[in-house]
Amino acid sequence: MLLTQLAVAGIQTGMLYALTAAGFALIFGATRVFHVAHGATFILAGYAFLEAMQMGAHWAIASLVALTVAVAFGLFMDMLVYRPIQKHEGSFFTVFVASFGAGIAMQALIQFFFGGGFATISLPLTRATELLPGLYIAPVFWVALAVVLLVFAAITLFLERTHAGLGLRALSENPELLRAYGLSARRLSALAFVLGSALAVPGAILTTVTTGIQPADGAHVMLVSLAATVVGGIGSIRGAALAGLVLGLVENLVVSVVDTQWSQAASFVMLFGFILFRPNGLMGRAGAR
Amino acid sequence: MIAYLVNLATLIAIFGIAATSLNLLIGYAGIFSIAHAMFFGIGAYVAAQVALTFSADFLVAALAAAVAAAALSLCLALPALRVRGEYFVAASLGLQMMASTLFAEAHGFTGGVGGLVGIPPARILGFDVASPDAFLVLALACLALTLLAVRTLMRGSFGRSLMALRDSESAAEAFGKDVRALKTLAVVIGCFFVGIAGALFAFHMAFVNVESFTLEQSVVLMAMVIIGGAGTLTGPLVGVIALLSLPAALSFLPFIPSTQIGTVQQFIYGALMTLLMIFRPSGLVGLSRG
Amino acid sequence: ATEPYVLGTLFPMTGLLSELGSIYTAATALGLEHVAQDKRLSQPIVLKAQDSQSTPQGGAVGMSKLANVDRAPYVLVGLTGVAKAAEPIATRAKVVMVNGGGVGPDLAGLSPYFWNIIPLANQELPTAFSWMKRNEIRRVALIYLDDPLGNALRKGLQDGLPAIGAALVGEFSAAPSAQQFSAMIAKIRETKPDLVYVASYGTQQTQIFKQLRDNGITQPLMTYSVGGTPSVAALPESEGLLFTSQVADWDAKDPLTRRFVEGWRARHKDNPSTYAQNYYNAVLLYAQLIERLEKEGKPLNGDTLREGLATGTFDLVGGRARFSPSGAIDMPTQLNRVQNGKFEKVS
Amino acid sequence: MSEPILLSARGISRSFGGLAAVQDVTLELRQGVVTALAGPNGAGKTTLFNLITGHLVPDRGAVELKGESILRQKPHKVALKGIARSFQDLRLFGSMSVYDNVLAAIEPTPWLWQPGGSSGAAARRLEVERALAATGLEELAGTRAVDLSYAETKFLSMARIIATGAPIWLLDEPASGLDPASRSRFVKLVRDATAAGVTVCLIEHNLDIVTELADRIAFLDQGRKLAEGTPAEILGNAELIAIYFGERRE
Amino acid sequence: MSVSIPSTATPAPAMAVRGLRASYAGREVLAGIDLDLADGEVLCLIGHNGAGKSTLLKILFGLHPADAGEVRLRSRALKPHPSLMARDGVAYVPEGRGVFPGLTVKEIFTLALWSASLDAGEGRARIDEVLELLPKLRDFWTKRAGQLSGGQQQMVSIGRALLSRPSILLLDEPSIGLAPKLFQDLLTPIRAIQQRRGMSILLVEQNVGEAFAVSDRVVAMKSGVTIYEGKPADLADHAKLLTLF
Ligand SMILES: Nc1ncnc2c1ncn2[C@@H]1O[C@H](COP(=O)(O)OP(=O)(O)OP(=O)(O)O)[C@@H](O)[C@H]1O
Ligand SMILES: Nc1ncnc2c1ncn2[C@@H]1O[C@H](COP(=O)(O)OP(=O)(O)OP(=O)(O)O)[C@@H](O)[C@H]1O
Ligand SMILES: [Mg+2]
Ligand SMILES: [Mg+2]
Repeated sequence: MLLTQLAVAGIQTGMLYALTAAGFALIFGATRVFHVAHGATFILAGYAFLEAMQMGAHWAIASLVALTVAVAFGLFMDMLVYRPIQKHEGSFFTVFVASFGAGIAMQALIQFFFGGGFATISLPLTRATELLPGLYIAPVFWVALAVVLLVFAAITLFLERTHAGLGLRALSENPELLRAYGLSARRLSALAFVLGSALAVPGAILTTVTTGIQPADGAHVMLVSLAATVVGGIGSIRGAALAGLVLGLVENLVVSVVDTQWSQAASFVMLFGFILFRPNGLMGRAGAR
Repeated sequence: MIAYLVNLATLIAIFGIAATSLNLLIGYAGIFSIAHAMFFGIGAYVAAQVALTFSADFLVAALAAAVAAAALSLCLALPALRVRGEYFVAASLGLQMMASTLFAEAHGFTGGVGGLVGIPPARILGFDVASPDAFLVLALACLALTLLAVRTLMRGSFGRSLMALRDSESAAEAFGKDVRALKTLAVVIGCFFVGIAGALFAFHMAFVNVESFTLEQSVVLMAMVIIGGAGTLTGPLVGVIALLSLPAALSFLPFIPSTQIGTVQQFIYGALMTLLMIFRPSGLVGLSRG
Repeated sequence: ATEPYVLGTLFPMTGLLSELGSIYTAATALGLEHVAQDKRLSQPIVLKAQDSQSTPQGGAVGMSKLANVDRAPYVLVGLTGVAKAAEPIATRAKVVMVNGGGVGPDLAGLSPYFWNIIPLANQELPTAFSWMKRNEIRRVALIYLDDPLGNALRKGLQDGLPAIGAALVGEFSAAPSAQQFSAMIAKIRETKPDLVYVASYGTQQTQIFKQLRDNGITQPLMTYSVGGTPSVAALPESEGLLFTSQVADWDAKDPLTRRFVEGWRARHKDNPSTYAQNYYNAVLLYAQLIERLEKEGKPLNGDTLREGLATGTFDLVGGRARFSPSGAIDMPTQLNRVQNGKFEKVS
Repeated sequence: MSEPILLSARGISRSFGGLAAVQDVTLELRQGVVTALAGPNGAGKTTLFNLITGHLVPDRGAVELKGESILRQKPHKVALKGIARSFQDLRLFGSMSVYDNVLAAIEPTPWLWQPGGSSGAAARRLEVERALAATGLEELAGTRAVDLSYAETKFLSMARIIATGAPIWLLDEPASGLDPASRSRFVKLVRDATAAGVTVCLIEHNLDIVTELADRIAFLDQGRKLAEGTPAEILGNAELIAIYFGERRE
Repeated sequence: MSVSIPSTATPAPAMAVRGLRASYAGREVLAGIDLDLADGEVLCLIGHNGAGKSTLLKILFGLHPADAGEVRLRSRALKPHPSLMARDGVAYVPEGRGVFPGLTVKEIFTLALWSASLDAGEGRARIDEVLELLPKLRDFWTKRAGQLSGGQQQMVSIGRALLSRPSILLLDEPSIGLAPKLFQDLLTPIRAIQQRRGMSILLVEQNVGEAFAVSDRVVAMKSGVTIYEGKPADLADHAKLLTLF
């Protein structure tokens, strides 16, 4: 039963990782921007949700507020930070540092207004009940499952049906050429940031109600997203999501064999191994070379 | 005040060495490592252990630190030979995270989260160099040595070969450059010097623990290189001075309420990082392109 | 002297433990205000604050500035790791450090300039054991942060539990950055404990409490003095949480306590925590030391302060206190419980 | 043909997935002879170069340099044995100056120090200057490669090869997109080199250049070598002409 | 589809350029270009390397800003912008590899359909039309463009530009890397639809032999200005041609 319990925990963590990682992967895949401030998007969304709830808003309204804030931040970064840098042929790392700086600033800002402690709200949703002897599952698990499946179906449908997915892939390869085709690289990149940032929202909300959120969480979210993006295969949103799920599972399941303090490191051992032995990732196409 | 400035200058020298050595990887060889704090840490722990158990002579400890860091850097060379670009960034990230956990868990060697305390004052050939001024001179000497070595290497054929393979690996190969050997050598040399920086750090702080060698430290080192100007000799040093003296300067600002001082500092620090990159994308020293 | 006296603080204003930093700062500010009102010193005390960023490195850098630029002879410090990193610098500059937050047992006797105004963790455990014995706790599971503090508590439990006929049935260590504990909790459930002892701090421990309760642990939860952080009380899941701490009687009638408690309530609309008490006391302590030095006509520096600490007795909130030669304050401890979002003493 | 065979690829094949890019091709390069590789797009010409230089490993076949096998050797080893090549997409060292592009190309070992000391270094500098003079790039020695105009990049690519002093040159479409004036300059460069005994293999679509320079033409189509001979023989072959220029064959 | 009316030269040119100037980082590359592209003509633009031909084409499609001067599309002055130009029936084939290496040929065509805002049914018809012109494309329809040979990529690039049935086609050195036959294979159908549909083509080429055979008019550029205009036949003499470079 321990294994089952661990697997359930792993799936729940993994689902949230999956969505957030998919958002990062989408942005990175399309724009080649290492958007490490994605972690800031995540905490912003979480705090926005919390604040709205505390002001007495309905959870649906609060979610909408979180969505708006996240998308606005993503667009802000795209238009006011990344675009000017890319105009000057800024290198990969220039963007990385800028994004990192923005993440720090955002974290400080949140801390300034909401304090550095962790914030959460207690809902009956997160109280686990004993489903089978020794197997505890909280209702939020089913909520998360439903949300994740729904969001994935929606995003996949959107990317496949509207050619936007194709446009985003083309964008990732050569934005200049995209313009020669008469398409707007700016608009596509904005789209990537809108979708990617929106994908961080469900994870942020669910994390806020289950484990709680704190300003320093951004770093962890960013790490997991980045790892999942690479393990999944750069350019593959589905791969990133799958890898996010796997990372969540590994993190929880290894606890059955090693001491608990190693559980985070396990994910990164896996990341390192993947890069050495399967550099294209779970679903990657383009070679590492 | 003088003592404070001496301390700051010593830290600048130490991080100057670390950033210069990272620049060898990022700026010249195109090896985008964000695991540099790991080797900084290895240097610091090895030097601390040598000082605690064997000899407080800086030369012995620093040599051991540098050699250990260089030897273990083969962990980094392995992915560098196999993958490039973002994949390598992720690989080094994985390595860094594993190292952080190991540093925190290997109580016997690293003292765990509690760290190693009571590192004896540094000596060189029997002379005491522990006074802040003497130690600053030592750190500056190491920095000068590192700068000189990197300058000589990068202006010479080794540097040209590295830059050639950074710009086009297949073309470099087509002109007889052994890519494997070059990359491995670049990694080993870079980590050798950061090992020395680690040793200086251990003696300077008289205390080391894992928190100084985390991913964040790696990213800050990288930020120093990029903000100063990757691929330039003085850039990393300028970046170090900027990033280390900024918080110091901010703490002198009179108008920040003391209860929020940290948060406000963090905000200004982060925002300046971003603004610098927007307005000086090639770094403070770097050539402006386009 | 015509220059104001300098009080340095090296608190975690950012980073993992910034919540504690703001409590420490608020208490220090209250203390300074009351000292200023008393007008018993020839010069005012000015505050020089440095952020330790909750990290040892930040601690070392901040201490260097306090010692060398601000010339603070007396510095308040917080966390165990930070204190240990800052100590060599302070000792070299002969700066007296007073710790009111860190409870790692190795903070005792760290240096002649290092003084604890908080009972260290090992001083709290006996109170916990006697409660366990009374309530027939046999099986204890431990979640500990893998740092000096967590390890010290682990050792304390390992050594002390057998004496009361109980055993440590599971030890689970958490990395400082860990936030997800459902897997660990699943394993804890397997050990069928009578009580879960949590030896972490900061935001992490609050998360642990919430997740323990969310994941079906109904057994009593216990921790050390850090349980007295306001965010713990604010969390519905902490209801019933037990924690040991120094004796803190907010209803005591002595004027020092009244002034402190009322001053705090007026500002923060809430009861103070023991941390607040400690740092408030640390400021009173400084004022009393200065007063004594002024009277004796001695200069104010690290060595005269140290001497004063070692020999004097002091009137502090909670009673008259003196320090042991190893630099630890002797204070009785008590067991508390979180009830309806408030801290209550367990009778 | 009496000149000795310097480089030979015998019966080499390579496929990508299901596609046989090069099938059982034999190519012999003789000392001082200019061999042109002709054939439609996708015939496998570039792939053949990659197989010779070690950038790709053949599935089957042998590659020999002066009778010694260089099969499965790493590209840098092959290069050090005296085979210099250009790339269809140039692959310059973009962020380096024109001068350093050439210098980096001829510094023999990748290690920390160079053999020959300062006299070796001086000799190499002379070599670089000669190559830049030959390609008309002296004035641009300090310019970064990414800032060059189109024709200049093409000539820099040639300068790197000239400076190596390699006896064998493999040139992949070195003159495509050049204007007539630059083209004649290019033709002269190759003529001078062959006069000095350099062996050249040239992929080129422009017939004027091929007829002007080539002693022999090897004709590839769909991975196979269909014919080899003097320009007169090949251009007189109606079937090949149809494939290459002619009316559609499908 | 309906048979288009054979074009007769109309007074308003399909595209006109007046006094166009442009620079890179302060260095002037175009120094006042005047050029008319008549309706239904193939205009071959020649010039030495670096003369500014590619820059001119980029400006016409809105990929590079002009410093001064005017661009008119059917006597309507406008500021070129890629999506605007695409909507107005201009298509541009850039110099070099105008394909996305990671996308399959099919996907590249889908992308082109998207930029031309064509619906699925119409799109299929257009694709069939292009495949008819360039039947070789079928052979590697589902391959990634990056794995194609240079010539194959060029074919894809031109095919995708034709998809929108442009009335003006800007072609930058399509012959680079193409075998003569392929270049012929490309030029013949282009010429055919050009004549059938009255499309105007601005063709930049170094391979004058093949290019002149399909051109109606030749303009030569030197160092950012036009220096010659005439019929291809007038330049049959090689020596005369060389004077232009
Ligand atoms: N890395 C690769 N993976 C898959 N297929 C490849 C690869 N490289 C080449 N090909 C295929 O092999 C065939 C030969 O390609 P190659 O580049 O050798 O042609 P080429 O003769 O040089 O043509 P061009 O004159 O157009 O440059 C082509 O069909 C191409 O698609
Ligand atoms: N992005 C750029 N940045 C700076 N200078 C440029 C840029 N693009 C082109 N140039 C310069 O502008 C001039 C004109 O270039 P352009 O590409 O228009 O010439 P072209 O006539 O097309 O030449 P080619 O026949 O070589 O294609 C050249 O000197 C070139 O070096
Ligand atoms: Mg080719
Ligand atoms: Mg051009």
